[in-house]
Amino acid sequence: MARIVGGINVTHVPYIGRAIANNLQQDAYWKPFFDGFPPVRDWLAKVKPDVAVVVYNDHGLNFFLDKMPTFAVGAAPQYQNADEGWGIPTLPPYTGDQDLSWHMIESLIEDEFDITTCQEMLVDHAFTLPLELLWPNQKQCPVRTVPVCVNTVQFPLPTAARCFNFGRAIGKAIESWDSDARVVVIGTGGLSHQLDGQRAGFINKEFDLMFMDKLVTDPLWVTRYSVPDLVELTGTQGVELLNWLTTRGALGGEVTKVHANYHIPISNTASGLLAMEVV
Amino acid sequence: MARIVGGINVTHVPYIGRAIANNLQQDAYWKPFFDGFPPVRDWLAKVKPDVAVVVYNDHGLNFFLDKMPTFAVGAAPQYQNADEGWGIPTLPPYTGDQDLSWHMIESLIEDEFDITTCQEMLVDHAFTLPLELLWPNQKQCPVRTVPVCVNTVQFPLPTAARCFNFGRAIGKAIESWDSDARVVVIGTGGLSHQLDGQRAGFINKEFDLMFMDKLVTDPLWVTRYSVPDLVELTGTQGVELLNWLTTRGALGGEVTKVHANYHIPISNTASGLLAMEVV
Amino acid sequence: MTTGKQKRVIPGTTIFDGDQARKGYALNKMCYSFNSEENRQAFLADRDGYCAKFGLNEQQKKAVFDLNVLDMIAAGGNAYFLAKLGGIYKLDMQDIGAQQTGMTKEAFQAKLIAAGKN
Amino acid sequence: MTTGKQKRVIPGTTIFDGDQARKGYALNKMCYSFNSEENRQAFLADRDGYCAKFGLNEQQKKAVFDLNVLDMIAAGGNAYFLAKLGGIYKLDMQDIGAQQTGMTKEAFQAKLIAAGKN
Ligand SMILES: [Fe+3]
Ligand SMILES: [Fe+3]
Repeated sequence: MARIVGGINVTHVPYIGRAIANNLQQDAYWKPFFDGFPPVRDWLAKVKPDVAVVVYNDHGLNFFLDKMPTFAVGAAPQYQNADEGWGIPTLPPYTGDQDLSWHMIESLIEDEFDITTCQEMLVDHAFTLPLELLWPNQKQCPVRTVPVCVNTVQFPLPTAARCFNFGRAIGKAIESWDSDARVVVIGTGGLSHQLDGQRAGFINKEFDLMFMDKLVTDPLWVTRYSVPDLVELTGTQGVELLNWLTTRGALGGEVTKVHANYHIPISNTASGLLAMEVV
Repeated sequence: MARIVGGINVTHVPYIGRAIANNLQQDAYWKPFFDGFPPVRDWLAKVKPDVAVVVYNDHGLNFFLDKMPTFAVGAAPQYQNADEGWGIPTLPPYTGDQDLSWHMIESLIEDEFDITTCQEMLVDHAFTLPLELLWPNQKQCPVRTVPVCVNTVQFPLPTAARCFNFGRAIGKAIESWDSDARVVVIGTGGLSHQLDGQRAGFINKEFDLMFMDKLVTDPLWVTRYSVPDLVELTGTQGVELLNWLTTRGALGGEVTKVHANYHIPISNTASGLLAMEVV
Repeated sequence: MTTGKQKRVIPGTTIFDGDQARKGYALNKMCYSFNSEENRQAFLADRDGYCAKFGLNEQQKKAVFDLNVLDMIAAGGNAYFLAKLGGIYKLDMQDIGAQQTGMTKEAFQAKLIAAGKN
Repeated sequence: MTTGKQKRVIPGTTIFDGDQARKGYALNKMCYSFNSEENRQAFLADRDGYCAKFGLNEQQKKAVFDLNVLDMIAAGGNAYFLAKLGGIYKLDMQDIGAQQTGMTKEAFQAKLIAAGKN
């Protein structure tokens, strides 16, 4: 059976793509963000995953409001990145793992998750940039991928409890996959930020740090909050932390922290990074 | 609060559209099928629904395998019918009920159904023809509509138990809608038929009759069967009976039979009709 | 591509599961395009070019050219999408049923009627 | 269009719920089209015609012409889609944040940095 080696949660912001393209990693503005990654890359070099299941949210590239899924799972041989309208460089395609995709789809629907299956799927910066940050300077991303897209765009969003349980079901699916592959689960987005409204620029350091701590030790703590609570506490886009929670769910019971980083701001966002190993 | 007046399950087959267009209702081939409807229309005239929630499956008009939802709920102001490639007449647009749509979406996601929301949606023969059969010869369908689409196309399909519970959650949503509207739930598709493979033409009268009976008296009986069991018992397209089961779920506890009809064959299908009133 | 998992066998029946969906994606996508009259005409005008545009493999193209439904299913075709290809050739469901069961259309229709008698 | 249901109020914050999604569909659909360079150029070449093609109402069109983000949100715009319109005008997220909060860009950036200090 396949083995989950751990999980990594990491912020996504389009401008990270521009910073990478322009080699700004050691620039004073970007350094505190990029310096978080080497210890996580070292850990990845040690645990050697073959496949990454990437839990993210689409930002209006693959999904529009005509067909907006709560949970979508990719089942394509390859995933293309594409123009999102912001002039950030388009990255090369990602190789899918269709065997794992279909095994997950079978298992998740059997477990009563009403997913949308995507045999063709464009992946945006929320999928590509975290992979680029974790495996930099590669012609081709060295792991096979399965995209899992969570709706954080159009309310109502899935509840925190539903996301956590969805993550658990993803973990169960991976661990029942008849393969000797090593799988890492990656969650992207957050932490606190709000792009829109008079409250634009809202950031909540205290909550973010508590969230990162609780995610390791007591993830169900998050489920006490409704989605509107989370918007109030973390901003309209801060709710992307649901992807972090889903990822944590996939890791199951106990985890240890491999490495964490937190820095304010990159763009309008409190950036977080949290790598966890399954005990 | 809104009130569910009852539910109607009815077979859909594209060629019904041609029979209606060519006025073949009293033709020997079609008469046993069309003669089932007058008593149900009389009942509708009596219970006077304002809105129809229509549980059906798309046949490759609105959904392709690039984005295939397990459960989709329409939230459009209007739903267009369109060319499905078979030369059956395209019917005029249907008026949506966006208030009910969004109330259902809120309630279903709160109840942990991971639906896909559709603010634009083409509706195929499985949606249009049952409405045409129930309200014939109208310039414009006299009820507002909310389409609910269940995946019966690409396996894995939702389990029978999940469909029944989805129906229950739909019923709960309707009944908690702050409106004095009267709502009928309509399920379309089935009964036993198989279009593809060496077993094409397979029909199972015994199971169909049992199913129609149990749906009224003991709908959980159906949940003892896995989806592959249902394919074996009712054919590859017979599984569309999941739409009937979902509809029955929406009616809640006890129901009485208003009228039923069963006839073999229309096209390759065992046709069923079952109107139920909530006790 | 197989998962090694034991699959349910139902004689004469192909369940359109992940294996089928993977295999048949290009074929089904082409059939999905036949919702448009313009596309149906484009197909009829240049079947070879149209199949190539959707990336059908040789097995799929041959099944389409032969209008052989069982071969299309073996190549990953899904009944709901294939029906749109049948529509182009004005094949109704009894034509398609007869072809797959190796019966005349009359015999196939008689079989359907007989199913209502028992 | 309102459901009568009590909505959660979060100051300075519009939750993109069903009411917003209904109101803003045309605007958001237009913004979604801006994933394509060809569409972005078509918009710039004829903003009026492009807005009309997507059926924007007067309120939405005015907000777009004024490039006023708060007005776009009031007209049903969603941040993720609106960002693509901002991209056409090379507005970054601090430009947009500054505009909405009535601050200079420098003051808005200072506010973000300050959020990390406490
Ligand atoms: Fe984001
Ligand atoms: Fe059907």
